[in-house]
Amino acid sequence: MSYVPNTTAEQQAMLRAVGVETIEDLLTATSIPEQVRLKHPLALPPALPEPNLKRLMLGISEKNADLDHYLSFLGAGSYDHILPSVVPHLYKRAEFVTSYTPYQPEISQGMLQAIYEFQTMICQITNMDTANASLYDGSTAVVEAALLAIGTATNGEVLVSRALDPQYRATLRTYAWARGFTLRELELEQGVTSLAALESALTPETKAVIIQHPNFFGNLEEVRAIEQLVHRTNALYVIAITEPASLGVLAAPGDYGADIVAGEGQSLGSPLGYGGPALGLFATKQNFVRRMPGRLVGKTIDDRGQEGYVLTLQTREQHIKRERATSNICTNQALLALATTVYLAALGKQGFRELGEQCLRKAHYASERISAIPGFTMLFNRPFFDEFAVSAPLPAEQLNAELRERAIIGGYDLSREYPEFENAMLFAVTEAHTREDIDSLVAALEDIVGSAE
Amino acid sequence: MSYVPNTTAEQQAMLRAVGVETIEDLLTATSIPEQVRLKHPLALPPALPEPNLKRLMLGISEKNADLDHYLSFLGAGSYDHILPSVVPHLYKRAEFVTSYTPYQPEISQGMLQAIYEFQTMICQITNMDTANASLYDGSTAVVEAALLAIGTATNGEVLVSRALDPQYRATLRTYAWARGFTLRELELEQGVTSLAALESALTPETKAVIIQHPNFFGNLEEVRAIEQLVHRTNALYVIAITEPASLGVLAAPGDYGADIVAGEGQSLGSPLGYGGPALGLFATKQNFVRRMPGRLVGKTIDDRGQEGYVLTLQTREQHIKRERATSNICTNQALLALATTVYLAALGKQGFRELGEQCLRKAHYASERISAIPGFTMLFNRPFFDEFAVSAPLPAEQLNAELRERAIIGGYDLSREYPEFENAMLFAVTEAHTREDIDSLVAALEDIVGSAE
Amino acid sequence: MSTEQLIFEKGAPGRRAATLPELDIPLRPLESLLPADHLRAEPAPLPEVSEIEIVRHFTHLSQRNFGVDMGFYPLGSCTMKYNPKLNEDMAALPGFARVHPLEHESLTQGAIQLLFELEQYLAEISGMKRITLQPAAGAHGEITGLMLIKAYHEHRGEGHRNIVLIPDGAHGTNPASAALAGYKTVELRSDARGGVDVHHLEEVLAAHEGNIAALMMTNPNTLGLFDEHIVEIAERVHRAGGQLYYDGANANAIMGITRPGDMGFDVVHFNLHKTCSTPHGGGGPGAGPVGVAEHLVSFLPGPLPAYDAESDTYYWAENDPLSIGRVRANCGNFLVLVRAYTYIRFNGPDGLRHVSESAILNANYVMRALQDAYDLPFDRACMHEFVFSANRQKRNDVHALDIAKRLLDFGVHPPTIYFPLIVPEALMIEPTETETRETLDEFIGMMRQIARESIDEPEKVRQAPYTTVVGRLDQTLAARKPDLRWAGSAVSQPASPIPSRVR
Amino acid sequence: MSTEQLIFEKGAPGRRAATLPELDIPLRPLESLLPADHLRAEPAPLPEVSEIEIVRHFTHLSQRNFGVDMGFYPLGSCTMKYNPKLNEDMAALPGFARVHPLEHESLTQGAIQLLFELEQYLAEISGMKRITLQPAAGAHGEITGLMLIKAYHEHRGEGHRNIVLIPDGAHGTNPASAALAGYKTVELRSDARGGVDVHHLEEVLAAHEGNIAALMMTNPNTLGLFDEHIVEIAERVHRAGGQLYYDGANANAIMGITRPGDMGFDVVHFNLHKTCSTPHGGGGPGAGPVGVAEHLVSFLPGPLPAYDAESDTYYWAENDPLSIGRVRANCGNFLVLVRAYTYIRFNGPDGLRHVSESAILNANYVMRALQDAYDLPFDRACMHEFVFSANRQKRNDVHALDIAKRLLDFGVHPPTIYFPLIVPEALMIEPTETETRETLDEFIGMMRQIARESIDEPEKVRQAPYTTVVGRLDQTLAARKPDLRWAGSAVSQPASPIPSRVR
Ligand SMILES: Cc1ncc(COP(=O)(O)O)c(C=O)c1O
Ligand SMILES: Cc1ncc(COP(=O)(O)O)c(C=O)c1O
Repeated sequence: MSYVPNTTAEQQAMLRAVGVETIEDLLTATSIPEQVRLKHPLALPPALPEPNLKRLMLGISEKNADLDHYLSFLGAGSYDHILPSVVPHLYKRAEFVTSYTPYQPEISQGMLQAIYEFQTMICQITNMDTANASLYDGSTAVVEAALLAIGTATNGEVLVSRALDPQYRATLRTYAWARGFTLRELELEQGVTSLAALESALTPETKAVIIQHPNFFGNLEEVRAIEQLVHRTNALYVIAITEPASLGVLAAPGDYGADIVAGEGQSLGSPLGYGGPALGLFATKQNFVRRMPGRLVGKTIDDRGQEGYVLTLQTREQHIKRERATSNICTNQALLALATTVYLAALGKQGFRELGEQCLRKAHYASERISAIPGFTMLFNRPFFDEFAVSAPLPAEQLNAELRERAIIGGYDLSREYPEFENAMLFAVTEAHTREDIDSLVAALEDIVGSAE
Repeated sequence: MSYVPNTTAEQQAMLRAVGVETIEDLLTATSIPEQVRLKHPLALPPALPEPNLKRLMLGISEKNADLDHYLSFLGAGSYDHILPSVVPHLYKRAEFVTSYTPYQPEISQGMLQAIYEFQTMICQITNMDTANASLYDGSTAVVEAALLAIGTATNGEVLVSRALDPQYRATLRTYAWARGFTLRELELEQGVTSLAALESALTPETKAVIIQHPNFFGNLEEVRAIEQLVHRTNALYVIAITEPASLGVLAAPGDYGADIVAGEGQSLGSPLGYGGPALGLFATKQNFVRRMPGRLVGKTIDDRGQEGYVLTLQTREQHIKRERATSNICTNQALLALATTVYLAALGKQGFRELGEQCLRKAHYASERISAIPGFTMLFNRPFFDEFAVSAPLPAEQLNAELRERAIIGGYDLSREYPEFENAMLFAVTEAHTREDIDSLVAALEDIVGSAE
Repeated sequence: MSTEQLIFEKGAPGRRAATLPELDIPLRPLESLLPADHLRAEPAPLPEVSEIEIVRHFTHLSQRNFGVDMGFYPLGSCTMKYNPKLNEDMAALPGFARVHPLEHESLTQGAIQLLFELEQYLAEISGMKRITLQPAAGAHGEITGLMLIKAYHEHRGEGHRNIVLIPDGAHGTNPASAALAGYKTVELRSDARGGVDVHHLEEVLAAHEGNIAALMMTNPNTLGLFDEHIVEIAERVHRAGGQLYYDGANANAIMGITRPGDMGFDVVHFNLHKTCSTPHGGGGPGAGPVGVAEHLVSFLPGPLPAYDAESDTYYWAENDPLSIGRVRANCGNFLVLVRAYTYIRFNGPDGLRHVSESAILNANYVMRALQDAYDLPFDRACMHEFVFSANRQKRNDVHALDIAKRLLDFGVHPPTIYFPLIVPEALMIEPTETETRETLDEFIGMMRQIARESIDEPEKVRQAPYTTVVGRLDQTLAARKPDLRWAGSAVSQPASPIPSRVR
Repeated sequence: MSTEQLIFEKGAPGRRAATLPELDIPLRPLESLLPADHLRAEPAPLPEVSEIEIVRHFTHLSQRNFGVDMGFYPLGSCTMKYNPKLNEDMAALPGFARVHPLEHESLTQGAIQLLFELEQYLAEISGMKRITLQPAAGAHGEITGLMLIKAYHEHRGEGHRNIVLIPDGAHGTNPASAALAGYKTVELRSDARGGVDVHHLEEVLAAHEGNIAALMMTNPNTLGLFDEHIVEIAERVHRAGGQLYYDGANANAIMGITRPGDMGFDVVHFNLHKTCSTPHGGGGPGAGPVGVAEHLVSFLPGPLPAYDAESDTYYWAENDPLSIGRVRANCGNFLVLVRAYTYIRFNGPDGLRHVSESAILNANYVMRALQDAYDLPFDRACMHEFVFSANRQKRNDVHALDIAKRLLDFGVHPPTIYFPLIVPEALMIEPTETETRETLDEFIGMMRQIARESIDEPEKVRQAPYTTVVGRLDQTLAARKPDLRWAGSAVSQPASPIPSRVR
């Protein structure tokens, strides 16, 4: 019941080689002060051998509703997409999984090249110039964007749309307080950032404007009009993306003048995993490369004249620059970046476009079907991608409870974070939903509302 | 929706390179007679993309009762043991899985060495001198043993205990008829092969005596007494093993004079898989090496003086000897042999012993608990390993139906193949069962019998 | 990386990896449970290694092995195509992998349904009436098929038919299976076009009149050529009272294009591990289902899966009284069959046809691109594979074996060599449909380079390979002094006095 | 194998691997769904490759990567121990991997239970009161912890405290995190025994009286040494009004032996990807939970998992009004936490202690065996790792870097080099507990050989490695002309006029 290979006899011999008799002697030799030595065993459950533990874990896992057995229309920042079998088979190869950050490039070319490919793909889908090797998640990627914009300024202001994911805003607030910058929220109009609010909020102190697109309600923002306003000032235009599948069909941030793209990559090849590990995406225009947070892989030449890959521009990073680093990040989400690389290769140029189109079409089909149910209307009248808000005839909580009885996980209850939207639900529909799936949601809603009358 | 990579455009170019315009032209060039060309598409269900197919397959699979969710006491030739996680992680590595028979040893040293290790381990657990690289399954391994014994004889007789797995006997009958040798069954006495029956059946024509140990009823045969009788003649003593976990604690066939061990290796590291793929084990004394069926891996030296492994003694095999080969086998069960190698390494010397002991102990605990239920008695009064036959107060079919309602898969209904044993069930209990498992079986049986009164 | 110790040479006394649950029942001495003479005296001298040692050992071994996932594998007759990962995932589902074969039918509706449907699909692909899914591999299918033929003849009172005809190009399992079924084999010559020599067939049929049990054929044959006279051949064999057996190892060439049933075959075996892309696993497991025409259905081994429409349930039908019985325990290599089912459903009818057509195209493409560099003994459009001869290279004392070994240095798996036996210095090349044009072009380049080297630097080819972890291995030594198991110090002596390892 | 093309350089127009289901709803023009200016003009120029090409590409890349499963990885500070396969299987269970973070509590009882229990386990191991599981890695834990300290001071009206003390041996993330939290850092000198120089500490405390926010410490520190004065240090910092932050990256040395909570620390972060053996995945994901003493609990980011005994249900408790809020979306790197939970349950209390003790033993064993060959700047019994200096080798112009590169030829991963910064030519060696004695002995042999080579054939060491797929790479070139993405022909020009690739 241990992953320690050496037997007691071997450890005894090793202790003798070290010059002590017992482990206790060795611990004494390390000078841990007696008064802080733990005097009793840790109060933890006793060890479980592998088979017993597997049973236990299977039991715990089956207390959760998994999407193989529940039909779900939850999105709101995490999205269920079709995961081709080939993806986990490749990224889970032990050579990748059990390696550390590629500090020794000669024996890490595999991971390094994969990340170089990842950086390229993120540039390709966002049309930005450079992307880093990943950050923790979407929310912290947005924080890093704000920090990049703030730079060394001792004060500064960041404007953020209220249609940015509430969890991201909460995270931003925490960091803004700690790092010391002002965060102001931009009001909404008909489910998107109010241009008027933006215009009046912009000041010379504004370092960044953060807009989620598609936004938390699934609506498309007026990204080009916003760009015009933002770039009248020196503020950086930060586009936050929580559903990068949208880039299959939507104009890319690079096309409409974004300075930074910060987002969540879970959608592209990683499991939902109850929200983590996630994958922070970060891409910028060329001129911000040396202010980038996080790792960067670059191509170079070896002493035999061959091409190869290395971690580069490390002088931005904490292990060199310490308190003057561009960010404190060290461990990132490399394996998920690899998963995304394999996933995007598997979908490819055509498949990624189709992904976007199918999400778009299916969500629109669902929105039409749902809003045709008596009592249901679209909350906004806005272009959207694969998520849309609906005004329901009953509280979302009640509807969702009834749906659960039918093994359906309904939409996100918007009133949780936006009290102004009572009885409002946010439905996400992706290529993973079949028509039958959508129709059975519709039927269930009809049924629930019908019997509630 | 295809694993064919080349696009239509590429195929067009390739057709031109070949000198034809269309695939049709190429097919015509191959001279397939027009009259046998298929004139309509195959009547098969239309193609399903991966995600749809996954849903379909998950649905089909969940119509089966899997042992993660059902408590099972079925054995009768296939056994559920604890499978350490490490085992599939290693044997499923693509370098093994996607390789062919190691005909090119220079790039197949991994598989070849693993099989050499497998052969060694099979010798270690059976105490035989040589083992081959695997056969199809236990039943055909027993057939091969009979065929080895028969050799080139135009007639010959093989004696087989009636306590050999009924499916194995059925298989033997088929082959005996086809190859042309006589198969006679030995009657039982108190659940083991009758020594008297054996003694009187042995003749100078007897080429082999096949005894399963532990036998189909789980009982231990009088293997040493039988050996005495068999080796008074020239017959080969063949021990059939369906539950090799028994070798952890039982005397090995090599210890009691077996000439051939033929058995089923599923128990050692392979999933139940509804019965297949299985793993035929075959081990003999040294003097039968050149008459062995199947592949053999040997150690040798390369032209640089390094040790290496090759397929050897291939002159026994069909691709060289054709109609004079020792067997017709070509593809075998290599990947399962690898799984067994990893499994036996993972258990190791101590673990394999413990495996045997735990099966033995838990089965005895279960037998005592069950035979203490009013109406239940042990069918035989014999030493057994991890399986035992019980005489029940109700027909096994009825009991099993009631158990199924409780998500328990009961014992094997012996009356199916042994009409003389009415209301008799064969229970298998292994290290994978906890005391709680066994106790809940007992409680269920008590409950069923109680409420039937 | 250049050698890897045996697992037995690793570890230390007392080390272990997997742990069992602690015994949760009262502990009693073993001797109270079993008589002493049944107990093992010494534990088997298995390795004593920790989990990390096992992981590294088998990871290292995997690094010393080449599979389709690593590169081109044009091993003729073996159909080493890409093995979809999807299939692996489906076979690993607990509802397939964790099911006991003797579970009640009511608990295995999914498994029986899958087998029932798979049987139908294979019947349709082959044009046969029914299929048994029991056989574990091609050769197992062959013996099964021959037994069906035997049972048929016996049933008709023609049990004396004892001759099986086999073309000289046939795979070794064909004659071996025939012998195992108690038949005599007679070899048929090939004609100049690579097919069965029909004149020779007539002579043989006449010479063994009344005793012909069957003709076993592969079509396309092992030259990769479709036998143009198949209809005529079938007709003649049938007229002589014989049955036609189809070795379906080459079925990757014919799906949706032509069917053995339509060609006149009575029995067909599949190699699902070839045609349906289930991985070969370093030598197995495979699956070799056997299909038969109507008149042979009663003889099939059983049970066969069945469906009752009324109750909408699947079940195992009882054997026909004429059934030959079983050819193995349980229903077959089920998890391989799951993969094959997945593969067929994924491709659908058009997809399967596309597979075969593409396999044919790829083979012809490579053949035509190289035919000026290597001898092509039968210059015809091939099906999914073709056979070169290294006769030309042999003049420089470069043999098929040398070419194969040299290919190793280019990072591909060599073709099958010295088979079929009728082509001297045979190089049997099967690119399969899952290879890209670029890969084929690269291979063509390698083969051209080796052809050039065979002229310019034949010694270089003869000494190959250079880049592999071991060089050419001494096969003669291996066979002369068989060393088939490790017998190092940790092994206790076997009970028998015969030395366990001759060295 | 010596180069692998980029995935973008493979494939051909129109090729693809994964296929989506066919659209099963009425097809309408995109333009009818979205305004044209929202639509993408050109599809992203992603690769166009088939499944087999993807498989071979990433399989080849994996073959160009070294992981723990392949060999010894004594990378100091990183705790590259064996990653149990069990943990991977548990994290892949659909009931963990296929669960949406916003599912209703009634549908995620298992997940909340697991997190609730994991929190308790980590609290027990560290001796802290409560734990947040949100942080995604160690550095994320650091900033979280520092924010907690900041909130605490502010809450007490001492928001002016702006100094964080950091020993000179500290990991770079410590000062970086402090800066990010808006603090000024002051470096503490180490003393001759490798611990914090208590006199210097006193000076600094005095100099910044009233402004000390915290001291961040790693203990055992980055020299692998336990700070003997920890109790005194804690006492002094507390007296100065500062909080004690424990960087738990080295917690692999202390489980069951000593606890930061007992040493006087107020905040602790874990690196579960080190201590709890979740794999590093080539650089992540990790998990960096943060534990706090009672007085800091209210400030924790939330929500925190909770349990209601009456209804036997788990739920997410609402945040305390004093909470700093969130430090990321959702509950943390859940699937990493599942692995850590599995690891802790597998080991139990005795097992965890055995882990730490064995890690300490292995480190001392290697240190003592090599201390005659390499300089040992602090000659004390170490904890789970230790630091040599290659000062002696440097005299022959052989640097720590050269030694690292030479080790590559022996098939092991080199130690961490040039860290901690206070040891010149540092070689930081952390064997971990999961290595066998044989592996340690082999490593000792390699290090001795390199020490000899450094004298006898220094050039050989300087030119290493010889056996890797690439040689030493030009870092200067990489940084001077950053080439951070492929911009080959298939890439459409970025909209911005700035060239996307400087070459
Ligand atoms: C033409 C032919 N027939 C029969 C077989 C035998 O098939 P298996 O190896 O599955 O027994 C093979 C396989 O190599 C073959 O190529
Ligand atoms: C001592 C120390 N502190 C902090 C960290 C940062 O942890 P992470 O990489 O998880 O952010 C590390 C990891 O390298 C470390 O070794």
